[in-house]
Amino acid sequence: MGERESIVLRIAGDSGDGVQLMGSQFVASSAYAGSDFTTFQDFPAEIRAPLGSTFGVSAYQVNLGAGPITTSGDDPQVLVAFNPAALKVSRPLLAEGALIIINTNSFTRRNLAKAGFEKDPRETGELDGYRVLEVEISQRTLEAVADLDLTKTSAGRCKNFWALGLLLWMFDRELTPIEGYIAGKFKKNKLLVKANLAALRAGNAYAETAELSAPPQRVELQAADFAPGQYRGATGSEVLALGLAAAGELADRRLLFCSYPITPASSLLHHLVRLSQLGVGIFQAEDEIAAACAAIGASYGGAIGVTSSSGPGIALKTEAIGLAVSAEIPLVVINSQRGGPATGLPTKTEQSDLYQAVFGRNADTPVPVLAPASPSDCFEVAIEAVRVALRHMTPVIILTDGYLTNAAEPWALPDMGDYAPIECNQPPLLTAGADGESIAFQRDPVSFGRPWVVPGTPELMHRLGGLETNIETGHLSNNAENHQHMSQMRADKVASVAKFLAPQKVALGPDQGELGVVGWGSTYGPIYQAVRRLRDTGYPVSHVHIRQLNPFPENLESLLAGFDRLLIPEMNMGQLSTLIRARFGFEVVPLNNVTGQPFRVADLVDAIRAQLPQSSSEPDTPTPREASL
Amino acid sequence: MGERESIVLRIAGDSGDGVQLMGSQFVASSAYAGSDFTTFQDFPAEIRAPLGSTFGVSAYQVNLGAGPITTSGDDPQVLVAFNPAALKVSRPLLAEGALIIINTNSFTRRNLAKAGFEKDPRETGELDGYRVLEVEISQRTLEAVADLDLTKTSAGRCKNFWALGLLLWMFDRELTPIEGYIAGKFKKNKLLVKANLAALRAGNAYAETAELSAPPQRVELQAADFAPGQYRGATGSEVLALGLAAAGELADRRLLFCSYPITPASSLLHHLVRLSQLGVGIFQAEDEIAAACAAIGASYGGAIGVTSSSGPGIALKTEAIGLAVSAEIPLVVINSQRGGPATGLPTKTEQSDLYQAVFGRNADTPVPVLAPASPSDCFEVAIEAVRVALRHMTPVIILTDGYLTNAAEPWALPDMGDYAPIECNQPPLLTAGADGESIAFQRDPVSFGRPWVVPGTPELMHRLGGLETNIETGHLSNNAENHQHMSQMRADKVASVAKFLAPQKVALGPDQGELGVVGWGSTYGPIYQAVRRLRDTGYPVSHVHIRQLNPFPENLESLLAGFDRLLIPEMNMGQLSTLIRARFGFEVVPLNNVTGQPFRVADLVDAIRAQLPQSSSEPDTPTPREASL
Amino acid sequence: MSAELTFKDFETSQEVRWCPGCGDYAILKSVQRTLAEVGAKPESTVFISGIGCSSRFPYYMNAYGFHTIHGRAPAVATGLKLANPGLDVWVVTGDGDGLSIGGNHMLHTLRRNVGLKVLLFNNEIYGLTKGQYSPTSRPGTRSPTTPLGSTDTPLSAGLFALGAGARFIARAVDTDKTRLEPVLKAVHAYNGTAFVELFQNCIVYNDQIFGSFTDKTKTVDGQLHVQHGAPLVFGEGGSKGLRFVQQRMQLEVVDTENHADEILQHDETSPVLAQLLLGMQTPEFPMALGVIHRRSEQSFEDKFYANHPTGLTRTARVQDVINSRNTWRVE
Amino acid sequence: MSAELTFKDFETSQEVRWCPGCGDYAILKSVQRTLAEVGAKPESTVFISGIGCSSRFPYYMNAYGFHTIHGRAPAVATGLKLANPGLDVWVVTGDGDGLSIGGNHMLHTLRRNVGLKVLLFNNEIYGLTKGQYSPTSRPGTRSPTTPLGSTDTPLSAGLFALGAGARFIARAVDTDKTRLEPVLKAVHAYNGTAFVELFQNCIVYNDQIFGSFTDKTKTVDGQLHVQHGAPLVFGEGGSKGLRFVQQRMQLEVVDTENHADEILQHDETSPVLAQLLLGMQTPEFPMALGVIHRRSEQSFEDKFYANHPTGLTRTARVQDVINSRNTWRVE
Ligand SMILES: Cc1ncc(C[n+]2csc(CCOP(=O)(O)OP(=O)(O)O)c2C)c(N)n1
Ligand SMILES: Cc1ncc(C[n+]2csc(CCOP(=O)(O)OP(=O)(O)O)c2C)c(N)n1
Ligand code: SF4
Ligand code: SF4
Ligand SMILES: [Mg+2]
Ligand SMILES: [Mg+2]
Repeated sequence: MGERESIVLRIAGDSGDGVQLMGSQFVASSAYAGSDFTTFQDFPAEIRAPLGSTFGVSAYQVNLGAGPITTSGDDPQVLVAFNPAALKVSRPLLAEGALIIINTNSFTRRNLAKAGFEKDPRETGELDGYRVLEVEISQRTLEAVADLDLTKTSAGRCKNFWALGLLLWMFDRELTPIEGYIAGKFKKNKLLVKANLAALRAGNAYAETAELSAPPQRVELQAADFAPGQYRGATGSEVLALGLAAAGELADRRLLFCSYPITPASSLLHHLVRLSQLGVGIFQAEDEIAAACAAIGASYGGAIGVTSSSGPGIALKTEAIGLAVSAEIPLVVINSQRGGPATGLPTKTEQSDLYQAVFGRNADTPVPVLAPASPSDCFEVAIEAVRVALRHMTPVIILTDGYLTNAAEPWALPDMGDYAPIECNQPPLLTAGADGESIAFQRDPVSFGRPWVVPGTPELMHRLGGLETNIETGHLSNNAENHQHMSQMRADKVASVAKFLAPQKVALGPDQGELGVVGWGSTYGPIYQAVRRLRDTGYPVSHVHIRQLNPFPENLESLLAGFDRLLIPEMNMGQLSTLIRARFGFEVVPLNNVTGQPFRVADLVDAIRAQLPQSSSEPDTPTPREASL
Repeated sequence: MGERESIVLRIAGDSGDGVQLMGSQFVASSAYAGSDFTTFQDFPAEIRAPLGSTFGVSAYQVNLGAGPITTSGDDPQVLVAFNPAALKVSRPLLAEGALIIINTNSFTRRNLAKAGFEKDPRETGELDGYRVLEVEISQRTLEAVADLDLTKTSAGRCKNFWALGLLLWMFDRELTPIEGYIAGKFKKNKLLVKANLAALRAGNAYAETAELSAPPQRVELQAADFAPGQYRGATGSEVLALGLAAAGELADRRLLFCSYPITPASSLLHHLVRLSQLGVGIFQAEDEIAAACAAIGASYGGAIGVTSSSGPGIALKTEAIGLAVSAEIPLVVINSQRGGPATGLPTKTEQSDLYQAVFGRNADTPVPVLAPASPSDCFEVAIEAVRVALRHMTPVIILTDGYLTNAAEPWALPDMGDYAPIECNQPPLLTAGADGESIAFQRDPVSFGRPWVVPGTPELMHRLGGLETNIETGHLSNNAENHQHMSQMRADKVASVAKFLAPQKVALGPDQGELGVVGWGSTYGPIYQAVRRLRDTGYPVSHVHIRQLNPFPENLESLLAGFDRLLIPEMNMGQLSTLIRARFGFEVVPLNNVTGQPFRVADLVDAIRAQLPQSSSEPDTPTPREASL
Repeated sequence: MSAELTFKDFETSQEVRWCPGCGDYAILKSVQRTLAEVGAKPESTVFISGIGCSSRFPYYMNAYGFHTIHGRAPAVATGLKLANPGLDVWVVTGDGDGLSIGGNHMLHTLRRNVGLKVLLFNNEIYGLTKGQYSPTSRPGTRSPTTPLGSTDTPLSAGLFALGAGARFIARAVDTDKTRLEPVLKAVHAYNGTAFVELFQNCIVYNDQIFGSFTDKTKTVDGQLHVQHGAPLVFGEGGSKGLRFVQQRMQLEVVDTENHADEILQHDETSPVLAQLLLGMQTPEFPMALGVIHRRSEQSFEDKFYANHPTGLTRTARVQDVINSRNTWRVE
Repeated sequence: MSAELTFKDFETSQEVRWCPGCGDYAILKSVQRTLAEVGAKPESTVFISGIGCSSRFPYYMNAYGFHTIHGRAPAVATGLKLANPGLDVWVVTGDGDGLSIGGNHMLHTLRRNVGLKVLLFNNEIYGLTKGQYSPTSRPGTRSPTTPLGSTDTPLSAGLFALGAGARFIARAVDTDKTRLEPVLKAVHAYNGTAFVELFQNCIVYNDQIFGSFTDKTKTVDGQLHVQHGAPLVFGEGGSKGLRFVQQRMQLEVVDTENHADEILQHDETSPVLAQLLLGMQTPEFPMALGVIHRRSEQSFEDKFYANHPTGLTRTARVQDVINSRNTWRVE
C-alpha cells in the first residue's frame, strides 16, 4: 500500500465485543511506534442494547499518522466490523475504496435481520467500491484457544485480541507492549492471560502467513514529527482531571469536586475519584444544585471547590453561581456540553451552552468563561481557571464537550516546574483598632479580588451572602449608589481578567488577511486541519481559536479587524457569532453544524473555500481527499 | 398656588401609619376629579421594622395632574412626614422649595434619635429652602374622636384619615367618595366608621378654617385630557392578573397558575387567587422547579399553564423551560424582575434579566420574550403571550419588574369585544389508516405550532419528552440530519412569531431623525416624559419602545436605521444594547442605571440632551424642572 | 374499542431498549397485563417519567406518555392531575430520579396525597449513567464514583414515604408477577398517592442485589407477604411469624406453632406497624412485601376542586370583573 | 481571648431587624448564651442560613456567617464541613427554607448524618415573603395565597426527619430558654446531624399558632419534656403519663397514680417511640419536647476522611502521577 501520511481506522461491534479495549491498545502500540493520533469513542445511547442491533453498536475511531493529527478523521479507510450492525452503521461513513474487515462468523441470517439487512450485503453489490476482507474471526479465535480449558463464551471473548493481532501485523507494530498489557490486565486469571496471548499471536500469524495473500498489505505510516519529550495518550477528561489536581498542587489547597452524574460529564468524576493521593476529594451530591452549593461551601472553607455537569445540570446551578458572584467566592464550574435542548442527545457532542455560560444568570452577573481546544489543552485551561477564580474571587466556567471528553491524543507531558504557583489573596495583617469584619472586603485595585478569609481565622469573622452589600464594609446595603458601584465593580472585575491572560494569537496563518476562520473549543481540530490543507494548497486563510470567551482577550478586536472576512464555524446555531457581533459589531459569516457530530474536515474545507471565491492563486482542484487504500 | 399641570406628592411614615391606604384613597379621589396619575409604593425591606427606624419607612408617592403622567415623578413637591424617620429618608428626594407637612407629635427626642437625627432638623436649618407646615396630627386626631369610646391606640390609628382630610382640602377634592369608602371598609365596626369619618372631616375642617392661614394654599391641578371611557386605578400586577384571566376566557381554557412565593412576583399570585370565578386555579408549589413543571403538566393536560417568579426563581426554572421547548408545550413564564445578582435587592426594581430570558438556557433553545411598558400594557401583553404560546406551542417569557408590579395608573378599561378569540392548533381529523401517534407532530407550516393533543383524546396517544425526536413521527431520533432540522425548526418557530405581531411603532416623535431613544419595559414612563419635555422645547428626538424582545419586530432594523444615533436607557448594565448590537450591528449608546430606582426624568433629559450637542434649534435653558410649590 | 383489551393493546411499536435480562421488562409486562385486566383505557391513561433507564417506560406503553426531566415527574404529574383529574396518571421513576434529585417533589406529592400512581423502580444504582451508587445503595457499593466502596447511609424508600405522610405504601419484586399484579391493581384502585417500591434487578450494574430475598432458594424465608387482617407469617407453610416486644419496641421472629397467639395481625392503617415492617432488614427479618400501609383520605385534587369556589369553571365574565370595582367614567 | 466569653461576645454591631415581638429574638439570645457557656470560639463557629426571616440569623452572630440562597444552606454547609471538619457548623433555616424548597437537601443531610447543627425555625408560615402558608401550616390557614383557608396536609418536621434517617431529633419552644438552652447544648455536643425543630412564633402572620401548648395556661398540660430513661409524664406534678396500647399500637394518656407501672420510659434510641412521640397532636396529647431521638453514629465527614485513601492530604506529586502510566519518549 506504500507509505501514507495518515490513515483513519474504525473498529465497530457490539458493546460486548471489546471494541474500545481493542482500539485503545491498537493506539497504544501506534503511539510507541511514533504516530500522532486522535481517537474518538462512539458509544451507543443505550446501556446495553440488544445484541446485534444497530443502536447497540459501539465504535472506536482513530486517525493516525505523521500529524499534526487534530481530528479523529472524516472517512475511515479501514473498518473492522464485528457484526452486520457494525457494518450497517459504519458503511456510510467510509472513504471510497476503504478496506472492510468482516467477521464472517457473525454474518448469520439472524444477525443480518437484526441489523436491518434484507439480504447479505456481501451479495447485493452494496460493498462494491470497497475492498472486503472476510475472516472467520470468531472461529479462528476459538481454534486458537482450543487447547485451553475455557467456556465457549470466555473463548469467544478473546476475538478482539485476535483481530488486534491481525491489525498489528498490517501496521507493522510490535506485539510486545500489548503482551505486557495482557499480562497485567488479567493477572488475576492466568488462563485468560494465556488465552488472550494465544489469540493475539494467532491473529498476527494469520495475517503474516500465506493465508492472507490478498489485502491487507502492510500499511506504512510516516512517523510523526514529535517534539522530544515524554508522551502518553489521554482523553480530554483524563487531562482535565489531572489539570485540576495540578491546580490544587500549585495553589497548595485541597480540591473538592462536587458533582452529580450526568453524561458526558460523569467521566471527569470517575477520573478524579482516582486522584485521592493528590489531595482531591469527591462529593457525589443528591443533585446539581447541592453539588454547586457544596462546592461553594468548600471554597468558603478554603478548599478549591469545583462542580461539573452538562447543560441541563448547569441550568440548575445558575442560581448558585449567582451566589458565588455576589459573595465573591472562587468556584470552578465545568460544563461538558452535549446535544440539546432539554435532555436532547446526551451521547452526542455540541457547543451550544455558550450563551448559557456568558448570559445565563439572573441579573448582571458576569462570569469568566474559558474553553479548551483539545485534550491536551484541558490541562492548561484547568490551571488557568483555578488561577482566575482565586485571583479575582469569582466563579469561572469551563466549557468542554462530549467530543473532548472522549477523544484521546498524544499528550506531551507537562513539566510542573514550568507553572508558577497559584497565588490567592491573603488577608492583610490586622492592625490594632482596625475593623476585622471589613477585611474580607478590601479588594485588590487591579483584579478586584477580595481576600480569601476562611472560617477558622481568628478575629476576621464576617458575614457573606447574596444580598447586596456595602462596597467597603460588606454590610447589607439597600443604597442606590452603592448598588451601582457594586454592579460596576462586578463588571470591572470580570473585565480585568483579560489583563492577566495571554493575548490572542493566530493558530495558523498570518495575523491578517482575506479570511479569518474563528473557532472555539473542540472544533479546533477540524478547523486546524481544514485551514492547514487549504494553506498547503495556497489559499490565504488563517485560523484564530479563542480560548477565553469572557472576557475576550484584549487584542481580539484589533486582531479580527485585520481580516476582510470572518467565518465562524460552531457546533451550535451561531452563538460565538452573536458574541462577536455584540461585542465588536463585526459582520461575520456563521457556519453552524448541529448534528451531534464534530465537523468533517472536508465539509469545512468546502465551506472555507466558498468564502474565498476570487482568490487569485487558486488551482481549481477538488477538495483534497485522502487517497483511498 | 395657582393652576399647575402636575404635582408630585409623597406620604411617608411607619408601616403602621396607614400610609398606603391614605395614598390610595387620595389617588382615588383625584381620579374621580379627572387627574391622570402614576403611583409608586415604596415598601421597607423588612416585614415590620422597629417603629421609628429609617429602614422601616413605608412611602407612597404619586404624580398627578393633566398628563400624560407616565412616571411617579422625580422630586416630590409635597411631603407628608408622619415621623422623623420619614423626613430623614424623604428629604433628599424633594424638589427645592417643596412643602413638608410634619406631624409634630411624633418629633420626640426618642423618635429623632431612632431616625438618626442628632438634633431636631426643624432647628438646625436643614429644612431651610423648604416650606414646612407643622401640624399636631396625632393630637388633633385624638381630639376629633375624643367623644367616641375608643382605646388610645385605635384612636391614634385614625390619623391617616385626618391627614387625608387635610390633603383633600388642599387639592379641592370631594369628601364623599372617601366617606363611602370608610363606610364600606369598616362596616363590621360602626365605631371605627364614626371615628375615621370624624378624623377625615376634622382634618378637612382644620385646613379650611382659619387655623391654616399659611400654606398650604389650595392646589389647582389642570384636569387630564382623558379619552372618554370607563377607568379605574390599577397596578401592573392587578392588570397582569386580569390579562391572564382574559386570555383564559379568549382561549376558552382554564388557567392554572403555578408558583412559589417570591418578592415582588408574589403579588401576582395574590391577585390571581381572587379570580377563581374566571376559571383560574392556583397551585402553590414546593419550589420554583415544581411550579414550572406543574405548569407544564397543566398545559400538557389542556389548561393554560402559567408560572411566575423573580430572577433567582426563574434561574431554577430554566431546565424545565427547555423541556417545554423540546416537547413543544405552551407555557407562560412571568418574571417580575428585581435587583440582583443572587438575592440582591429584593424590594428594588431592575431590568437585568433580559439576558437570562433570551439566552439563559442550555443549548439552542429559543423562547419568545415580551415586556409590558406600563401597568395598562400588562393586559395586552398577557393576552399576547398566551396567544403566542398556543399558536406556536412554545413557552413565552414575560418580563415585568418590581416597579410595574407596584405602580398604579388610571386604566382605560378594555372592551373584551375588541379582542379576537385565542385559537389553538386543533388536531386534524384522523383519517382511516393514518398514524394517530404522529398527529401531535404535524406542525403548521407558518407558525410551526403542533396540534395540542391532550391526554384523554381517543386514538391519538403519543409520547412526548426532552430527547430529540424525529421531525415527522415524533419518535426518538439520534439522527444527525434530523437534529439539524429540528434545531432549525425551533429557531424558525420563534422567528415566525414576528410575522404575527404588530410592527414596531414609534412611541413619540417622527420615525427617523437625529436621535432615537430606545427602551423596553417599565422605563417607558420616564423615557416618554423626558422625550416629551425635550420635544416640547424643540429637540429632535424620538422614543421607540420595544415590547417584543425576542424575536424583534420585523421592521425594527429598518426603523432604527433611520436614526443617526441610538440611545438605550436601561435599568441594567446594557443588556438591550447588547441584543441590538448583536442582532443589527448598530452602534448604540448605552445609558445604564442600576440603582434599584426607576430613572429620574430629569436625569434622562440631561442624558438625552448630551446626545444632541450640535442640535440647531436649541435654546440653552436649564433642564425644565417643575416650579416648586 | 368495545372488545376486551389484552396486554397487547398497551404495547407500542417502539423497540424496547433495556439491557437483556433487566428487571424492567417484567414490570412492563405486568403493568400492561394489569391495565388490560382492570379495563383501563389507553386514552385516559398517562405515564409520566423522569430520566433513567426505568423512565423510558412511557415509550413502551400504548397510552399517553411524557418522558420529562430528571426528578421532576411528580411535579409535572401534579399539574396534569389538577388540569384533568379524570385521567389515570402513573409516575414511573427510579431511586435516583425519585429519591435523589427528585426527593423533594416526591416528598411533597406524598404529603399532599396527589392522586398519582407512583412506581419507584429501585435498583439501588444509577443505571442510565452507567452505574454510580445511589441514595439507596448499600454501604460498600463499588461503583465508578466509589471504587473503594460507598460509605453513605442508604435511604429506606418506605420509611421515607412514611415520614412524608404517605397513605399508601406497597412493595413488590419485579419478576414476581403473581404478587406484583395484585399490588398494581390495588394501586389502580387507590385515589391518593399510591407509592410502590419495586425491587428491580439491574443485571448490569447491581446484579442480584436483592438476592437475599429474591433468589429462588430464599423467597420462602426471605419474603413476608402482608395482607390486611391476616397474621404476619412467612416461611414454609407459614411456620414463622412476627411478634412485638414491647420492652424494646421491636419486632421479633418466632415460630408460629409455639407463639400462635402472639403473632401480629397486619393492620395496614397503623403507621407504627408500617414503620416496623418497612424497617425490617434481611437476613435477620424477611422483607415485607405487598400493601404495607393504606389509609383512605381525600386526594389533593379532590380537595382542590372541592375548595375552589367554582370548581375551576368559569362562572363570570372578565368584562364584569374588570368593570366591577372603583371605576369612574370620563365622557 | 483567654477570659471567659459572655453572650455579648457573640453579638454583632448589626441592628436586629425582626419584627418587634418575633420569636427569633429569644432564640438568638439563647444561642448566644449557649455558645458562651459551652466555650465556643467565634472564629471556629459558622452560621449558614438560607433565605427567610430566620435566615437573617448569621448577621446577628459574631461568628463566621453565610446567608446563602433559599433552601440550600444544608448543601453549602456540607461542602464547608467536608473542607474543614474542625469547624462548628450551624444551619439556620425555616419551615419554608428547610422543608419546602430545601426539603431535598435536608433529607439527604439527615440521611448522610453530616455533622451540622440544624435549627429549623418552624413558624408554620412564610414570614419573609409576607405570610403565605407553608408545608407545615395547619389545614385552614388563611394566607394571601389561601384566602379561603389552606387544604394541604401539613408535613410533620419530626416525622419527616425520622423517615429520612435522622439520628438526632429535638424540639423546643422559642421563648422557653430554660428548656431550649439544654437542648442547644446537646446539639453542640452531638457529632452528626442534630436536627432541632424550634416552635417559633411569627407575631405578624401566624401569631399564637402554638398557643395550644405555649400559652402560659397551657404549658403544664400541653408539654411533655422527655428525658432519656425518665418516665414520660407531664401535667401538674407529673400527674399524667403515656402508656402504649399494643392492640392499637398507639399511645394513650393515663393518670400516673393509677397506672404507675404502665407508664413508658423515654428511650431516645427507639425509632418506634420517636415516631409515637413525634406524632402526638395537641390537645389530645401533649407536645413532646426535648431530645426525642438520639443515636450515636459516625458522621458523614468522619467516614469521608476515614475512607479517603489519604485523608484528603496530598501524598503524591502531580508530576509523578502524570508520568506514571503508559508513557513513551520521543528523543
Ligand atoms: C438534570 C440532570 N441531571 C442528571 C442527569 C443524568 N441522569 C440521568 S438518569 C440518572 C440517574 C438514573 O438513576 P435512577 O433514577 O435510579 O434510574 P435507573 O437508570 O437506575 O433506572 C442521572 C444521574 C440528567 N439527565 N439530568
Ligand atoms: C429561589 C427563591 N425562591 C423564593 C424566594 C422567596 N422566599 C424568601 S424566604 C421564603 C420563605 C420563607 O419562609 P421560611 O423559610 O418559613 O422562613 P421565615 O421567613 O418564616 O422565617 C421565600 C418563599 C427566594 N428568596 N428565593
Ligand atoms: S443498566 Fe440496569 S437498569 Fe438500566 S436497562 Fe440495563 S439492566 Fe436495566
Ligand atoms: S414576619 Fe414573623 S417571623 Fe418574620 S420577623 Fe416578623 S414576626 Fe418574625
Ligand atoms: Mg436506579
Ligand atoms: Mg417560616
